[in-house]
Amino acid sequence: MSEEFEPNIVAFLCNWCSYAGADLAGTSRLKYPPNVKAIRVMCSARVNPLFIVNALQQGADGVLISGCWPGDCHYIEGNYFARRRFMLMHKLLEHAGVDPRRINMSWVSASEGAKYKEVVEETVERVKAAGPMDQFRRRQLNW
Amino acid sequence: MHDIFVLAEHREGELREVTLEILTLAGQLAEQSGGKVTAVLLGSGIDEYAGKCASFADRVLVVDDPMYKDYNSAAYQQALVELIKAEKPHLVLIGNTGQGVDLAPSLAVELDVPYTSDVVSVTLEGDKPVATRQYYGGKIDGRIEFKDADVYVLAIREASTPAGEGGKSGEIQKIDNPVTTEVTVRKFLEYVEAAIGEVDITQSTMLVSVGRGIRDEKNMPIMEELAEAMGADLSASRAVVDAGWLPTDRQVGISGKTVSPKLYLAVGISGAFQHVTGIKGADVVVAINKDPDAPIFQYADYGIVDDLLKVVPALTEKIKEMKG
Amino acid sequence: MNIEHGTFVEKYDLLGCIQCGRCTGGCPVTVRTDLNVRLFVYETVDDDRLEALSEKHEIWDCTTCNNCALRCPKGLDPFEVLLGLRSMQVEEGNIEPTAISALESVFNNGNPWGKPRALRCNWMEDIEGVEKVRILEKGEKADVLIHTCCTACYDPRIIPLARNLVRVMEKAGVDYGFIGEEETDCGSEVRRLGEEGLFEMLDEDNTELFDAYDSGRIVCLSPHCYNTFKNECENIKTPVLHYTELVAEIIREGKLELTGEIDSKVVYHDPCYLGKKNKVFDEPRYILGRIPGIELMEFNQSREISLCCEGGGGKMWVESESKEQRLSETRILDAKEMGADIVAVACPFCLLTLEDALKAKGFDEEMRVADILELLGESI
Amino acid sequence: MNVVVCVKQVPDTSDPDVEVHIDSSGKGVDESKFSFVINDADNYAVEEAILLKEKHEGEVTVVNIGPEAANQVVRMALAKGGDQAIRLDDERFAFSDITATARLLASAIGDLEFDIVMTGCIASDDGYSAVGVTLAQMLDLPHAAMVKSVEVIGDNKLKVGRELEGGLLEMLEIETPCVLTIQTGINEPRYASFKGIRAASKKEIKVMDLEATGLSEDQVGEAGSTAVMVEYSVPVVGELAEILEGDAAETSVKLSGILKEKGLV
Amino acid sequence: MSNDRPRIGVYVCHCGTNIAGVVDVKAVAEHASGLPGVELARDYSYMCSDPGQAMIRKDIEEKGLNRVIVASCSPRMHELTFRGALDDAGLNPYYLEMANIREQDSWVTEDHDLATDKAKKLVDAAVAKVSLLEALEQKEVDVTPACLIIGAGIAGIQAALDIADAGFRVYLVDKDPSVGGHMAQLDKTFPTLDCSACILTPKMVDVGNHPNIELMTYSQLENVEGFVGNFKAAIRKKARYVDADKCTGCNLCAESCRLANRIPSEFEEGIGNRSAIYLPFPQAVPAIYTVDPERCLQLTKGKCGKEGPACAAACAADAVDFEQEDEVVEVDAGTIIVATGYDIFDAKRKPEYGYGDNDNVITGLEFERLVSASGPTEGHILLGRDKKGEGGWEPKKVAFIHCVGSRDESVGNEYCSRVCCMYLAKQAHLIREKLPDAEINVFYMDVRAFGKGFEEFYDRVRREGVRYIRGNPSEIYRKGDDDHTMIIKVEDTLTSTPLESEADLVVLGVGLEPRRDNREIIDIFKLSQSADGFYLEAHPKLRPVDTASAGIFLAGCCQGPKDIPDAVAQAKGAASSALILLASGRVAVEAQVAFVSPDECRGCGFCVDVCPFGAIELVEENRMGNIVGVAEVNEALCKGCGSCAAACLSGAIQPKSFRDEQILPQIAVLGVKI
Repeated sequence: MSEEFEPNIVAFLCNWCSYAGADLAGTSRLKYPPNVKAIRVMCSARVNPLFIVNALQQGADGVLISGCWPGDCHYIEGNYFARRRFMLMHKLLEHAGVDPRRINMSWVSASEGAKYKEVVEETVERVKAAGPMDQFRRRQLNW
Repeated sequence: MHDIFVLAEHREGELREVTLEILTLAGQLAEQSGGKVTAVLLGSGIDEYAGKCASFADRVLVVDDPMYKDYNSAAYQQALVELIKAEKPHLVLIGNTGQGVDLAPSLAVELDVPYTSDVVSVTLEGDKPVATRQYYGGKIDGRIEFKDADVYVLAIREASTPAGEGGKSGEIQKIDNPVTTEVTVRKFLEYVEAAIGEVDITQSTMLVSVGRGIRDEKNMPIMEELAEAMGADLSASRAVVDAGWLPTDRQVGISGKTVSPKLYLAVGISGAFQHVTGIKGADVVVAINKDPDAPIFQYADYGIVDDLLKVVPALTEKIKEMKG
Repeated sequence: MNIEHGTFVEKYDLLGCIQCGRCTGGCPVTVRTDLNVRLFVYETVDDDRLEALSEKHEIWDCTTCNNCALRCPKGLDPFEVLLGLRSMQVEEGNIEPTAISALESVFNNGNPWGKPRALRCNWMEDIEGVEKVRILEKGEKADVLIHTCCTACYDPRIIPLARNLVRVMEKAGVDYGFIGEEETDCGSEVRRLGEEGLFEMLDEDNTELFDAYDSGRIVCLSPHCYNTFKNECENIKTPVLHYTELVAEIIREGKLELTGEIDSKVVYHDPCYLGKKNKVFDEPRYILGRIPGIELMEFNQSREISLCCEGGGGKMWVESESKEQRLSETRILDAKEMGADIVAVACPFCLLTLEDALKAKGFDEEMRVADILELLGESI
Repeated sequence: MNVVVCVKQVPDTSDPDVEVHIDSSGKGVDESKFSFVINDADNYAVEEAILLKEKHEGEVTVVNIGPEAANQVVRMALAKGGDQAIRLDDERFAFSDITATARLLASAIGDLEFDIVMTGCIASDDGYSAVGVTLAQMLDLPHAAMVKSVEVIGDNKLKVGRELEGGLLEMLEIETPCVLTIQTGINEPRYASFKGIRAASKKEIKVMDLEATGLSEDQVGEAGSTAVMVEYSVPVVGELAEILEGDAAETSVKLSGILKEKGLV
Repeated sequence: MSNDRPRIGVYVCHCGTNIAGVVDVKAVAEHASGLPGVELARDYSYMCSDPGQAMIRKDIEEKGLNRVIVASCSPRMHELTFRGALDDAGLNPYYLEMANIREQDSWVTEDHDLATDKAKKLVDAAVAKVSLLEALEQKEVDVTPACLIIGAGIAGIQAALDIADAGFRVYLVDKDPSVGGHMAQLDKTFPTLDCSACILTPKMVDVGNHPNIELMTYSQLENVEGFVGNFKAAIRKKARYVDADKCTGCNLCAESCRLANRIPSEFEEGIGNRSAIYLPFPQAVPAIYTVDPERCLQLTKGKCGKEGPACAAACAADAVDFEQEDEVVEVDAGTIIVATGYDIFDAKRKPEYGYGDNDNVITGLEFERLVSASGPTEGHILLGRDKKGEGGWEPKKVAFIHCVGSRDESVGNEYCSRVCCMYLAKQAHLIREKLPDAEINVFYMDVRAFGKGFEEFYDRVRREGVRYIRGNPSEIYRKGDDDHTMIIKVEDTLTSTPLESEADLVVLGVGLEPRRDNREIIDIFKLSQSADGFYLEAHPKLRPVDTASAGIFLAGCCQGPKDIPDAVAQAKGAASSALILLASGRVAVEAQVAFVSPDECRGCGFCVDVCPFGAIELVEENRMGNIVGVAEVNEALCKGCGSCAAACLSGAIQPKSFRDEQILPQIAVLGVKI
């Protein structure tokens, strides 16, 4: 078997929807690739844009942010903030030469185990297509 | 006058063997009584038959008319009534065949003379014939005596007297058709052969029946050959049908068909109760089995204790030989 | 049609069916034929369809092995529906010629085998060690009145069973007796062929006949007769036993000693009418276990899940159209695989079907099928 | 299409194990151990009559000569679909031959309205295969014997097939009214259920004695017969199979010889 | 934050074979034991079991652990369990971190090696975070001793009675003029055949009279603020145009209405009519008439006849008041129960059944009114009545269709509605009772008779001659010119026979759907919905009446289809949950709240703008003489979402347990390539 590129992806999942959705995928025994590893945050709005940069810089090949569907946010409108920040960051990183396929965002509710599996699979495919991330390797961004 | 009339039977261009058998019987009786044997031949274009009959009879009365080309009881009966009234034979013998049973009884009624059927032997006691016939499926014989009459009509069982060699040279006497009016109540249409390939073993007159003693499907051809040589149909025990070597409709026995052939040749059949119950209507049962204790021998009339693989080919050979 | 409106539904409690399919699922002949008994229970609810349904050939595939009734969670007897349909066909006169002969023979001769009543007792002659088989006079007293079974009276393969039963009775000193030529068909197969009227006549005749004797118990040689007298002839008051029950009892009481050794591996095949229908499982095994030398084995499908041999339910006279292997052959193959020397049975029909299968499979050199009575005969 | 069908009750002696014993008179057999059934060919005749009725409407009349016990076969025919029945029963009818039997039947049938009279083509006890054709002549009707197929092709015309040796069918046209003697295998006789037979016992069976037939004493029974069975005898038959000895070549010669002798080859 | 050297204990759970069957738990534990700060690493079959928890306690006590990592199931499952274990051992419960190696690893990963690698990574991340966790303190607030219940169907009624009987105040709100909900419309209840009204109306009367219950019918919830223990709700009491205090419920107004009996009655499902001023049904509670503002001539056209509104004239009590206006009231409640019920499936969405076009195709709910003795036909099954409600004919062949709008993805409803099998069986029984000669066919896919006495009832109905035919009809249409007869095209799937079955009355077993107006409630309470659209409970097994929001509970069919006893049971469960809070009087508030490092705060106020709960305000602070704004968090309001942290330019505001410096090491660990 040839050595295929297996991307390393860091996911930020909101506690109320997407993390619960990911749990449901497990409870339903759905299978998806192990490339995505999740960090639990209370709300997608907690995801500081710099987290994304930091992940890429640490060697992650891609990032996934997932929160409640618009309107369903446990914190009323946190996901709207998250989306705005994400769009901004997405553009900024693309401008900086980062393949936009590395930065992914999706809405996954607590009842969407299957959706989470799909999101993971799609994200892995997209990041795979983008190839290994080595742009930020050398320089340590200082914060 | 102790003349004996024998109705010659023919069908589809062939004189039937039964005619010669009865002519032979008539010859024996005539010898005893000092009468003459007259073969009565009704037909159309039948010179050949007349010749054949002549070698068994003292006289052959031939009525050659298209009316008699194919058998029609009404026409035959009219003709025979006229001939018998004219010739006054003492005894009229007719084959107890598909034709004879359709003709003889009504003929006797019209003549108002005694009649009996399916006679297996006839003797003459004085002037009068005495007939022997079978009752209860052949379990009992019965003696038939007739009331006094000028003419007696008897239907004689096929194969009850083997046909002799002939050797007479009877006079062939062609006469005009005594029947002048056309028969309308009954019309011959055609002969229909039994469909080939669709064998209904319940109707078969000869059956070669195969049992598990055949051992292998590859031995089936020798059985087919035997059946063909004998002009018989193939039937089987349940084991052979279960093995798929013959179709289900060939199965004989309680859960298959009950058959009543003249000959049932059971080859390699042990004779389980369920099987033999299906053949109780058979006239003659012959069994070939290598096990002398096989129950089939309790039901068979004749038995051969031997390996069927040896006997069957030899028998086929013999029968082919016999049929020429 | 003689079935009045509504009675079919009520008679068979068709509305209780929940269409679970356990009946068809467990039906042994579904592997061989198109029979789907569940579907019949379902469709016979519709009165207008009864006639068409009764014309389906599958109704004759049922062996009445009782499996469906045993499995039914609602306590229905699905196969009885098929018998009801059969009886419609019988009323129409529309049944297999083979079955017609059997039924007419029962009517004329008191047995389905086309045999004269006069020959019913021929089997009794010249039994080893028995001077004369006791035939009871009407009103005579005997502990045990034995009902022979038509098949045991006439079928040469089964006759030894009856003869051995007499030997066992004599040996054990049982006060037994037979009815004689007047003995008549039990009606089991008659009923299963759908001839309800004839069955009723036989029921009355048999009840009257048994009443005419002063017997303690009626013992049947065949499980089919046994089941009929025990469960279906309601007016027979005398207790009815199968011979295995009686023999097990006399062995237990020490009245019968089994000395002859039968050095064989024996697997016992449960007859449906003895096992599944009447739960007599242990007695036959007990008897076999007491015969010296016998190593008793068990089929995987034994007792309540025993495989039917396809001998009952009128199947002796009505064949199923099927290319698939007979169940009896499946049974024999199983026995062969287990390394059994003898397949023991306790039913004439099982004996016939299994022995047929044994021969058809060509195993008759290395194995045999034997009724427990035959083994007893060898052992006493 | 009105059909008269003649049925006979016969002892069932088909089983090879059934023995027939001649009684002390020498002219009869001990019937006490027999079971009695409808004559096989008559059973097919009954079925054919009912099939015709079902197809072309009309009535089926069952005619029997026999004692009261023969009601069993008459009822069976009624159960299958017969409409009425006549039983000719008189001690004086005993020992009738073909002619006397046919005469009796003719006396009962002559006044009926019918299109076809059917009989079985042969009786399994006496094996005459003659009564039907004799009857036809007495009624002055056309006939066909050993009939294996019947088809109505016109108002008074049938197309029938007669079975000849070797399975050959002779097809012919015949005018009605007529007499047909029916061969076995023409159809599949239906079953007369026990309930059906019981129900049929409600249908009337008209019983005719000699006086009712209008015949004289010398026209029936032995007196009215011209070919009388005077004495039974036991044929000499081997109990078990005759085993042909020898090797395959010898046995096959022996067997083929026997077959030829019996006219079976 | 503790300055002690981290002494971390790592516990890898087997969860039977759930984890250990896929992940090499020993390897994970061994791997963890080599990580910095890890004092010990163990694996155990069931960490959540008593011995598992005891193991942690023992290690804390004996080995002096000050941080604990449990690598097991999701923290959503057992975080509280293990926090409890820490607490018991005297360690601050917030010194716990969990690594989710079950739901997000062993259950979703096929390859055992890769799953083990992932588990190690997740443990790495937990180790990276755990040392940086701070001790947190649980705070409590008072609970307002009142419960707000939205929806006054049987669930809301039952919950209200339970809570009120316990001595607490209940605000029972319903948007309809009467309490009772759908249950009031039903004729008999399955399988006991109790009269629905007979068992419901006493409870309706009870809620109407209960001193602790404030009934707010014809009212709508507009807004809810606050949090568990201290909710504030705004409720709009719609104008009835009838003075509730004066109305005697005499019905004279309705009789005199110019539109009397000309408006299809919602309660009668359109098979009976009402007036523009009406009482939905005779047993309505409260028995106060309501003017339909959309139909009333006075309200829509500005005038009613020459003489003015007939109703006002007819009312002896002078209760009709067209000047009345909506009124918004505010209520305080410590807990809330949502019991908003369901809508029935709109059968017009299955046009192949002809509902709406064909008068002889009706819904199950319409049938309830048709067969009800208190319904428009007084319980006679009469179809085709004229406008006056007279005449009509009785059906001879009735067909019932299961699963209309249920188990049907073509209409978006994958779920089973749970009640249709039995209500149709009951209706079939009622037909059999009232029309003994009718032919009754029930077309079904499965029969789900799972409840107490259900199977027995189903059995009984079948034995009454109701024919169950397995197969869901494809089409229903009129037969030729025949007035009544319809053809039902269906396959009998038990026989594989296509049928064209006839019926002159078809009853559609319409399913239950989430209320079509439930968006308002979702927006107000931020409720989640499950895939079927019903409100999502906190846990499908263990917290079936809770929502994700503390203090808000669910009862009845708003959470999913239920029959009456199940709805009542859940209502009692919700009431009991609410009562726990109300009775204790105190409630713990979120500990993982945001805090501000005042020195770093620049007072920009971004966090104030983004906080969804208004939990942050800028307070003025004198900093070396300069008055500056510094953000301050109201911990009672903060939910710990962390929006503020993401918005904060200086990183001054951070949610506890989810601080940047706690998350960044996790990122660092997970980001590193394996």
